[in-house]
Amino acid sequence: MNHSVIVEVTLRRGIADPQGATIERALPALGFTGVHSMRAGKLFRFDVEAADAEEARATAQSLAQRLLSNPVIEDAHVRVEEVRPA
Amino acid sequence: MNHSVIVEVTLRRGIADPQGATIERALPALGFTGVHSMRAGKLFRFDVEAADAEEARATAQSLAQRLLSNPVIEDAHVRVEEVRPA
Amino acid sequence: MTRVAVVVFPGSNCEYDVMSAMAQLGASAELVFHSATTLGDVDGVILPGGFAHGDYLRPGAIARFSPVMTAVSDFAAAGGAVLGVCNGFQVLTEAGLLPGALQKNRGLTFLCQPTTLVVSSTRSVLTRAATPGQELVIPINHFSGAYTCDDETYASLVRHDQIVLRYRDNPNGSRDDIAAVSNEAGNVVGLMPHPERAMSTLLGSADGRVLLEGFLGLGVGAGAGRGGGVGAQ
Amino acid sequence: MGVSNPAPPSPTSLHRALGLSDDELDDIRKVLSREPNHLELALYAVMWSEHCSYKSSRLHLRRLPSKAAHVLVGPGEGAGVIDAGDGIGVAIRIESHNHPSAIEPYQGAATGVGGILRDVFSMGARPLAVMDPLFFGELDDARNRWLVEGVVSGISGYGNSVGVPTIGGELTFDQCYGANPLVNVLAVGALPTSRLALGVASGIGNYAVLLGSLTGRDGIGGVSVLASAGFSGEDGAASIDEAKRPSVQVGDPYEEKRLIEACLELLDHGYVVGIQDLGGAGLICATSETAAKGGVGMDVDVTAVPLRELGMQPFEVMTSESQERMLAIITPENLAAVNAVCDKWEVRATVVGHVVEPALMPDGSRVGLLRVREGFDGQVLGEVPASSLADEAPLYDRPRRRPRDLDAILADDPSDDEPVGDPHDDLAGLLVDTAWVSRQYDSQLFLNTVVGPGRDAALLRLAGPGLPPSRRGFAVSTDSNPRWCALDPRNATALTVAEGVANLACVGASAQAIVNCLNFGNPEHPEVMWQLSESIDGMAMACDALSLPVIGGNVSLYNESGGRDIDPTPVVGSLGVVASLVAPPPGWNWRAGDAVVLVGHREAAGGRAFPLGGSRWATRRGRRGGRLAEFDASRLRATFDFVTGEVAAVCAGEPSDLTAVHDVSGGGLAVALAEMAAATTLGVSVDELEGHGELFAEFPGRFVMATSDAGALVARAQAAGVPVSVLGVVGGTRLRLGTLVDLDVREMADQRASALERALRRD
Ligand SMILES: Nc1ncnc2c1ncn2[C@@H]1O[C@H](COP(=O)(O)OP(=O)(O)O)[C@@H](O)[C@H]1O
Ligand SMILES: [Mg+2]
Repeated sequence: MNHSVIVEVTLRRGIADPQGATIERALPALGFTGVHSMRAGKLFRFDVEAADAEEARATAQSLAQRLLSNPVIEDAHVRVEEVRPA
Repeated sequence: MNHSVIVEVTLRRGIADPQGATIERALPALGFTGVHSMRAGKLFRFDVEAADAEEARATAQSLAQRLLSNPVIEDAHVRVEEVRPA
Repeated sequence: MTRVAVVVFPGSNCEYDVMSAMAQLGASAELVFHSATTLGDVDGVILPGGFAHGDYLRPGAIARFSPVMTAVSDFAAAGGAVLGVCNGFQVLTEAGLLPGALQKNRGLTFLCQPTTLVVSSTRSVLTRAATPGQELVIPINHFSGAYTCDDETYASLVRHDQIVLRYRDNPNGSRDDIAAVSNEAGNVVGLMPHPERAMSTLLGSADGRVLLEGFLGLGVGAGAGRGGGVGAQ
Repeated sequence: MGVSNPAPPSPTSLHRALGLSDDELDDIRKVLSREPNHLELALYAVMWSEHCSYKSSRLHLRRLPSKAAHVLVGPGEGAGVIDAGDGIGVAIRIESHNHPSAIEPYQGAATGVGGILRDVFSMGARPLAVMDPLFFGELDDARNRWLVEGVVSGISGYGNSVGVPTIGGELTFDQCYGANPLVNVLAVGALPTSRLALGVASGIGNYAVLLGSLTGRDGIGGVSVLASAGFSGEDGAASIDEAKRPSVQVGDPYEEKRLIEACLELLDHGYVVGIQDLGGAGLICATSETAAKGGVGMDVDVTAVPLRELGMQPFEVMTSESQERMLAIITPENLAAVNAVCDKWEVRATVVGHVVEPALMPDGSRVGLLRVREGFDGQVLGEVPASSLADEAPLYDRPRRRPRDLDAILADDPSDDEPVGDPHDDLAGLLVDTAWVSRQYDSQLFLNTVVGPGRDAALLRLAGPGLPPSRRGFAVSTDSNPRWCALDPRNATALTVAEGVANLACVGASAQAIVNCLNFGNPEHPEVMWQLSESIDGMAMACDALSLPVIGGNVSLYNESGGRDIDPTPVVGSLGVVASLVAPPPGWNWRAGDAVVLVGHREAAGGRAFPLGGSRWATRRGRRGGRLAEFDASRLRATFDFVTGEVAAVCAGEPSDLTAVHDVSGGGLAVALAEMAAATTLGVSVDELEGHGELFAEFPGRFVMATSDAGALVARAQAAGVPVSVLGVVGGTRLRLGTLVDLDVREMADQRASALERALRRD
């Protein structure tokens, strides 16, 4: 079975986020008020062939920790979305 | 009220994704098999002050279209997550 | 030290520049492809700059899994001199051979410009021929060069004298102006500036020589630094 | 992945939907002696497009001189190549990526860099340098700021990552580029002359191997319409399937880097008979051009092409503009060796074509046919003479007309204006340092860059991996002046060529050749065709006078928005060589106590001594009329030769009293002096000046030099028959120009350094 997975990678709390800060600074000039705490991150979508959602999550979790994020500065969050026949 | 918003920006279908393809090519060497269709995207989290979720969504939608993505190559997907007092 | 391995990942691009700097200093350097499982009989290893695997995902994130990195780790563990320049520094942090991480520059743009560096520790294989407080003009050339680490790591860096070079005018938002760090032993060093680009006044500066000479163990007095005999294997 | 069968015969409106005229359809019928099918029509549509066939400009481009003894390859190949000496050839090419950059600035600019590099390494040259002439609307508009940031980061992102230094360019802001920015990219490479490769297919039975990226539905221009026509029946133009919209190309510098290494290694081993990049019109262009040049036929198996997407039609496979692909012609015996090299660099290599005998025609002649097949032995989906696609595109002599209001515009000359206002403001407004752009580019890789961006020409050592040793250097400059060209495209283009040569002279390089990128408006407007024709004549005149061959170029038309054409913007890329480069040229580094001299005729040739027509000074004041200086070949030649010789001596390490050189260009003498003062934070005091005219007039052929021995320099100039006058002495902290300008140098330098970033950040 194919499991569609999403991994969200965001900077760990306390790590500066210059990209988020730059976007936030640009907002008032564009007429956006009341938007704050902007944080930028990365997103990965992929399919995992696995017997069940748990197995898919485990694979994705390992991939997220070992490759998709750098634990020194980033957190990774895994979501298994839907299931389709392989 | 503060609405916590997530915007996911991904390349439109049919647009080449060299980053996703390169990550996918690296996987077998790392011992990951059965992972495919890797697509890389961007993620933005921020807070919007708005009267209700609909207003927050509208602001986020406009921000996503105008600043966070280029609709020529990217799709933006907005999610209003939770609500906290401002 | 006269034999150096220069590691080439697909996407590296400063390997020829490093080779030419090595040749200028009389060292014999050889390119070692990322798929190699041994480094050969060498006294030192350099990971050059560039964009290994396109810097896709994160600089160094994919490169650190290359087969050659196991050999580099073993070489470092045995006390061998290892230098990561720019992308090479990023690979070494991703591989856990150096503490911390390199984030995008504060200004969110790539920066190619001369910088003035201040030597802050001469305990490393890179700075053993330099003098503390010495100023060197060496260019930077990177997008992700802001050195980042948590407080605990930072305290440990200071405690063990692992901050090797600092920027005089911080160009990229690095923590505490850090331009180069070493491991605790001082035999593994990463720096964001490019010493191989500062080897001749025809190109603007020759201040990189003292660093690369030091790395090769040239101009190092007996007893100074860790000495030239750090070669392993 | 399979491809589906050829579509049924075309509905009559289809060719128009594809951008072919009724006459062009008739031409196709004549070539084929039958109706074209859908696929064939699509192939002609892309190959006969303006972009691929130069159908509006080809007639005029023939007037450009392109021959000289040192030209190894002239126009018509991926890049022009000159013999630079020491067994080294230098390849150079320039191209535009204007329209893609207007909608997706990052990827548009990035893929522009990728495309121009493939042109250069397809010649066997290792790319050594990129330059980026850029033209945008004014920065008070947020969209223009978005475009600038996107384009610059796209060039930075691709160029740095692919590992080719970007060493200079141009940056022009003018309202005429608002909706239609220009993004031109120039690349230079070098090769051992023995590695020179051409885009020719030869050797019956040889393979055509597609190298690099997967093929997707990228940039399938107007042809995308065909897709819906194929599926939705009668009217081809009626419904465009959203999924098949032409998609923006995304660059992959990492793929390109590996492709460069793989291709150069293949060429080093001699495994390649011919090689060509896949650019506009993709596989059909590369296969038909190589076959046409070799006078052979080629069978292409569409099913062999590795695809990125499902369900692609044969015409999509053949015309896709997916990036980072090359076509190599190899012998079957070398296939295994080619695969081994490609495996090493992780580059995909697939045999997609076979070189075949030209076919015997009923009239007894032999014609190389390009056949698109489903499997090498399978059904023929389309079959056309290769040369009819590549070389026999229609040629138009479009109507030309001098703009009716031009005389009035020329008569409205700002040279007569009273200099109301503050000359300090005038000068400050003209001083913009482009370092905000150039520091985003790696300008140093390969350890060749002796003079990088921000000075006159860039100067590099002629060295690189795989090249024979040499002490030579090469210099490159890109120049343009749309404000001049709007007034007098012929003279202005000639003067622009002269500017390029002047910039090369500043770094001691003698000009060897030029390339051009002709950015113009809509060729169906007779005024635009007149501008194009005049501009080409001016370029030819200057090149003849200065003995410069034009070894390549690119034409970008239809640069317009809302019916308004851009000002004519011919961009000239000039290439020079320094025979011995062991010391840096003097640059702008004057020293306290040096004498400052003006070398060259102080007054312009032609009507006015100090013409302000088309100058930056006048444009800032909203004055866009007036006349230009004339192009005076003999004056220019003598001055350029003198300056080049003076600086070349410094580069060769000879003792010299020369301490600084800068040509007088955009903004005039005041700007040249201010830039030198800013570079050193040392002032100068100039007493005698002919008012604001002499401060701000623009005409090439003048150089500011600084010397530690004014007498010696003046004597040498006089001996060479070049006019020279002493302007003043370097020193102090103020820039004093006659009675008009008196500025604190440090303040002026700071303002200049931050001007661009302030304009972009709006603070
Ligand atoms: N877009 C750009 N990218 C890189 N360098 C640039 C760019 N625009 C201008 N420069 C550099 O700034 C310097 C000044 O440019 P310009 O005023 O056009 O020079 P000149 O008047 O001598 O022809 C040149 O060295 C040029 O290469
Ligand atoms: Mg100049």
